[in-house]
Amino acid sequence: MSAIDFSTTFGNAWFPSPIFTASGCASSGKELSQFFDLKDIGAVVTKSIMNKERLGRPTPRMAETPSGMLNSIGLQGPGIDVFLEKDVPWLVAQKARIVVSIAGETVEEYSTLARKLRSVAGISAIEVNISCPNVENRGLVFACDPDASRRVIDGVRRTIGGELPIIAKLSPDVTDLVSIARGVVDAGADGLALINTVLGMVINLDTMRPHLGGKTGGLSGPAIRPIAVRAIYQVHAALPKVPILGMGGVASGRDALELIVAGASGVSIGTASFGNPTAIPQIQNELKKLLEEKGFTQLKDAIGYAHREEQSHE
Amino acid sequence: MSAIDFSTTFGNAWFPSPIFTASGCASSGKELSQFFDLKDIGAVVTKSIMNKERLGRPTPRMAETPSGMLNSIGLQGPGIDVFLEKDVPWLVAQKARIVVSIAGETVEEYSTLARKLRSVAGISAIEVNISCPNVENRGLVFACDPDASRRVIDGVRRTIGGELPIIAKLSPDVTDLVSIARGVVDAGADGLALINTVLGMVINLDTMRPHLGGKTGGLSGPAIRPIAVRAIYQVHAALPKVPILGMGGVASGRDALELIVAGASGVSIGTASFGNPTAIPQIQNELKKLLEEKGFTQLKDAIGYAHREEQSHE
Amino acid sequence: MAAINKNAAQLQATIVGNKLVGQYHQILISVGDLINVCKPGNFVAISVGGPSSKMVLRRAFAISRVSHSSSFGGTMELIVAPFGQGSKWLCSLPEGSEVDIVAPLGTAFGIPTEPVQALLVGGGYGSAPLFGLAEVLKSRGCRVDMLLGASTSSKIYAPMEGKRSVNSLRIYTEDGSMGHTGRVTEPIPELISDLGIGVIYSCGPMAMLAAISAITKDTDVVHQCAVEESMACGIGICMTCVLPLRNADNSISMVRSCIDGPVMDGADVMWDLVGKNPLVQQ
Amino acid sequence: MAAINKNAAQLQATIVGNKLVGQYHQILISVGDLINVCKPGNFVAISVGGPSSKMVLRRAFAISRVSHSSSFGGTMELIVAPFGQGSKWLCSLPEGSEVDIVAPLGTAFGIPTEPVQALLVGGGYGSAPLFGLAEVLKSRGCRVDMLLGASTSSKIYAPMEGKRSVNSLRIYTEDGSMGHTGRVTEPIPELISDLGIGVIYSCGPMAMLAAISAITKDTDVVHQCAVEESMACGIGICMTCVLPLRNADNSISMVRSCIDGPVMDGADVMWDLVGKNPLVQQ
Ligand SMILES: Cc1cc2nc3c(=O)[nH]c(=O)nc-3n(C[C@H](O)[C@H](O)[C@H](O)COP(=O)(O)OP(=O)(O)OC[C@H]3O[C@@H](n4cnc5c(N)ncnc54)[C@H](O)[C@@H]3O)c2cc1C
Ligand SMILES: Cc1cc2nc3c(=O)[nH]c(=O)nc-3n(C[C@H](O)[C@H](O)[C@H](O)COP(=O)(O)OP(=O)(O)OC[C@H]3O[C@@H](n4cnc5c(N)ncnc54)[C@H](O)[C@@H]3O)c2cc1C
Ligand SMILES: Cc1cc2nc3c(=O)[nH]c(=O)nc-3n(C[C@H](O)[C@H](O)[C@H](O)COP(=O)(O)O)c2cc1C
Ligand SMILES: Cc1cc2nc3c(=O)[nH]c(=O)nc-3n(C[C@H](O)[C@H](O)[C@H](O)COP(=O)(O)O)c2cc1C
Ligand code: FES
Ligand code: FES
Repeated sequence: MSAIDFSTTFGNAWFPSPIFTASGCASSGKELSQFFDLKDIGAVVTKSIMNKERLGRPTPRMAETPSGMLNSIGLQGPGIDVFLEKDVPWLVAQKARIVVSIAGETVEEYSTLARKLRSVAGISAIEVNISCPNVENRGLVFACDPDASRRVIDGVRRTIGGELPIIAKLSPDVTDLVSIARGVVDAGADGLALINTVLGMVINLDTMRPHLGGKTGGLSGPAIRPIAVRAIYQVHAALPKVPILGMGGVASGRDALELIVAGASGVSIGTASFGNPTAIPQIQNELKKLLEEKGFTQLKDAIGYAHREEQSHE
Repeated sequence: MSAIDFSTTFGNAWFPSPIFTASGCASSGKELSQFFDLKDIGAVVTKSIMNKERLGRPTPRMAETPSGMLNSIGLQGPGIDVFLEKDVPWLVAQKARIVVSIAGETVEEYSTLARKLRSVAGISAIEVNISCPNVENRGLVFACDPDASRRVIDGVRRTIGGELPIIAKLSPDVTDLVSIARGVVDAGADGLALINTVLGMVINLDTMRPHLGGKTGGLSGPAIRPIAVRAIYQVHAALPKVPILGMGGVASGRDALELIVAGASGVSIGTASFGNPTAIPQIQNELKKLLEEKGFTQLKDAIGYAHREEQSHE
Repeated sequence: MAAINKNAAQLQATIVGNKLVGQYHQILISVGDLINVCKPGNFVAISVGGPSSKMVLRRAFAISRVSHSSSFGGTMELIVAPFGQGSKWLCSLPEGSEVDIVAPLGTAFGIPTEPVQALLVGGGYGSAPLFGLAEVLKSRGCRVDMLLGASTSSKIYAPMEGKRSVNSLRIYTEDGSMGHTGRVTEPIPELISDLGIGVIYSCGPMAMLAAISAITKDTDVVHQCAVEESMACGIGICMTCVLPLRNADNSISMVRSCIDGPVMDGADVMWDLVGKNPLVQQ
Repeated sequence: MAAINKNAAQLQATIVGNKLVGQYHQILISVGDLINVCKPGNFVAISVGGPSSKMVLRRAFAISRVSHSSSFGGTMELIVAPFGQGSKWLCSLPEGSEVDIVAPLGTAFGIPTEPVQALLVGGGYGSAPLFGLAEVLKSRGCRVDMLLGASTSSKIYAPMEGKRSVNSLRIYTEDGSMGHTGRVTEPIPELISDLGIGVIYSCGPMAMLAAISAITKDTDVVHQCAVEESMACGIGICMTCVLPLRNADNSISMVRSCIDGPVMDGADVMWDLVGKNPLVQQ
């Protein structure tokens, strides 16, 4: 295609492109593969998987909001065993890079999941979702508590050993994101995923009650992009060496570049795929063109550029 | 106009309508008075005023975002003395209800402001803005710290005495909004204003640097409405007796009603006035019509309705 | 579990007709050869609001029928109720406008291999896909009777041409402004025995589908219904559109109505669990 | 401090013309009697994107000129560069479209009470309001010379009719594709002395305005410039559009360019502080 070096890395994992799917917005890849070839994008980040099968939250599970949407899926999924048996081999056969997202209700569940993943071939990295807002008890959002999030990552790190990179996915719904980020990095995370959805609610004025079956849901889409850019910028400023998988409202190459210059080493595309099944390859092409137009010869030079400029100007 | 009782109260302050301006989105009312009569709306909440004159943050101070905008005004204003001399008498002459918003850099500055306001005639309530994100140091956002926010409100309460209702304006950018709300209510707040803007950033891809002069800014507009509804719902569930002045992305009577049934006793209109100078009277009319259509005879019955329904169903 | 409709494709298509029929818009879209893979029951997902839209999700519409015209080539017809901001935008488009569509999506009505007595039940715009289905059933030698219901006459969609492909058509409105007064489900038990109905095809509000399932329960009548759950993606990647289905072992699966549906076997759907927490009853 | 333009009104207005002129769209809006209160320098704020728009803010455009036509009544003309999503949307509107406008807003160019030698300097679409201004100045007996500049010829806006109202017109393009090669500010010092210029009226990019202020500094030439700061509200309620002005006592005020401007005295603006933290230098 072009001369630009579009590759990126998270820990020891290498990806030919910085554009990934977002967990929960691509299932396990099969459906999107009808619209483009999964091996042509950076990686497939699979829907967060738990140890056991889970039916998720009641419907309605979504509400459209201005330039965004709320979802309250509640981590529906078949459980790790079925997932490893059916989805991973299929993805491997597609020659896709695979990032497996895991979620647990307890620190132990995360470790159990890590143990089951340890020896699976074909996985590039693990995304540890400690920030799903669609759980019954907000106390279960580990990423809202510095201590709990550290313990989850610590458990996963010990179980998995040093090989597989761990990317900890954080919530923006906290007072001090940087300290949570610092905590999970100290506990062994190789990278950070920013941001999970923002807790929100819509009231249905016909029923005069919360619209979602789960009452609250997670806000995603372009509406939250400024929050994502801010979170990435803040965390990259504090921890410039830790790679960030950025996400939140990216719907064009321009948007992806915004997250990258704020400090993201890779960009996940979530809600945009719902509105446009070919969003991911389109964004990837637009980003590549934009980088070239701006004279970059490698993606790596653009990562965190907004910070570097600043240093030279002030 | 109509038979519905549209009035609302915050502490001992009575307002003929629940629709207010939002602080910082109506200056001191003069400009909007060219488009409608200020006495016809619930109240004018004035731009947060500090003790001394303040020039604010460098330009650019705004960036449009999907269904929203970022601002980084940084509390530009003439200082309380000029404000009391020029703006308050003018508003009193208009027969407008006045809610004065105050902001300080220290706990003491808030008390000083309260002291200057104590004996001013014509003021219905004080909104204490402890949540402006446009300050140099996030440590200065009192509402991010339960202890600091309590101390500010405590100081204002002691200074002002028991007469003037105090509405504490909180930030959604916290891990545990309910505990902050509880703290300021314990310290003497009669009501709560929810929500101030959400911290965000936009990168300008021409300069490859943060677009705003102040780098970060506050996100407002319909994009954040689901966050506002959630915040109001959560806090009303925990503190059902504390009146809430709701705000965040309201642009229609339908939106205002959403905040009201979530638990707001009044609704401030901010960003919508920028896009439409007659937004406030329009929203007020739409809300009144909607309430009538739904068979309400008084606004008060609609406040927090989404919670009441819930109790009867579960 | 099903996979996404293997014929699904994304294309920029031109609206070649937009006509008001009662309270609905009959919208004709030129889609070329795609008509050859569209089956009764499939739906189309359309981007709404144009380039500066605040609406981030597509809207799903049943494909009412497809045909080939000499001037426009293959066309697909939709029956759209101008309900909220997305459907109103679509209904406001003048002929010649371009829309971004993904189609065909979802499962199709199963066509019996041998002639049977079929009853088609449509609620509101739910009748849209039934006329195309009726044609196919007729061509397979089935007897086709149709019941259409709505709250009021302007919400009954029953085009002239469509009526030709059914043996009988009875209309019910709740306000009595057209046809019989009452609910469309009322005559079903009697019709089943009178006509010896083997299969009911239904499309309409969820409550109507549930009511029909209750009627066909413990009978031999097959009930194929096209459900309508809120969908964020329409292609199986978001898990918002799920419905609780009873598995053979009595356990529950939450299946995606966009790829395992919209056409489902009404007997499998656990109607009383829709919108409830499935865990609670497990 | 100024107050909002007392003539400002909000109305639904119809676009009655939309013509491509070079890289710009010349947009004609029917506004009725409102033309009687629009002055050269005033601007209009327009809602963009339609009912399902994700753009929450109006866009400001200089009123290029107003006139009365027999078919449309009072009309206002804008010169719009299709730049980002809002202006592109406006430029895409067909004649007959309705737009929500607020006008007239802001300050106007001051008209000298006695005839003076006036130099009008426009950059890009900044020339738009200058032709209307030229007419007024001519009618007051002023000599009017005009300089227009842009990066390239298609960005020069200089309509035929407009040229009639100026005594001389010189064009500068940076790429030399039209008129002289170079910046429009280069000939100004010489023109000031050659023509005995008493007042410069300018409209264009901030850098151009700043350069002219630097030229007129320490001279008797008055510099009235129309600034262009990002505006969220356009009516004085948001404080986003401020510029640092030097007060008589040398202190700084951050004044709203939407109501204390867009036309300001170039000598008051502290150009080197624009976009800086005003506190730092206080
Ligand atoms: C499989 C399927 C087939 C459909 N077929 C038709 C059809 O033939 N004709 C027709 O007029 N409509 C049909 N609908 C409903 C249609 O997709 C839109 O949801 C409806 O037009 C309302 O969208 P809106 O933008 O006008 O309303 P909005 O209020 O803006 O919708 C907001 C969100 O809620 C969802 N929503 C609102 N109402 C419904 C509903 N009844 N069902 C599902 N989601 C809803 C929308 O999809 C959207 O995401 C179908 C829906 C599905 C899932
Ligand atoms: C007083 C005034 C007069 C103006 N007169 C004209 C005119 O006669 N012709 C014309 O083509 N444009 C004019 N502009 C610029 C115009 O308002 C729009 O900003 C410009 O068209 C870009 O908007 P957009 O929606 O296309 O771009 P977007 O990128 O979508 O704009 C995003 C936001 O940035 C702001 N913005 C972007 N560029 C500018 C700019 N150059 N100046 C101020 N704000 C900007 C927009 O207003 C908007 O809020 C004027 C601006 C002001 C303040
Ligand atoms: C329907 C839906 C389901 C999601 N499920 C998950 C999930 O299982 N695990 C996870 O880490 N994030 C999940 N997310 C969050 C996304 O991965 C992403 O962080 C967020 O949506 C912001 O990106 P976007 O604006 O591009 O969608 C989900 C988001 C949506 C909209
Ligand atoms: C330009 C601007 C200035 C603001 N200034 C203040 C302020 O001075 N004090 C304050 O408490 N809130 C301020 N706010 C926040 C608003 O009062 C309101 O809480 C927020 O914008 C959400 O409401 P909205 O979406 O209706 O604008 C400001 C908001 C904007 C957009
Ligand atoms: S609508 Fe997304 S999975 Fe069905
Ligand atoms: S644009 Fe809002 S004050 Fe000038």
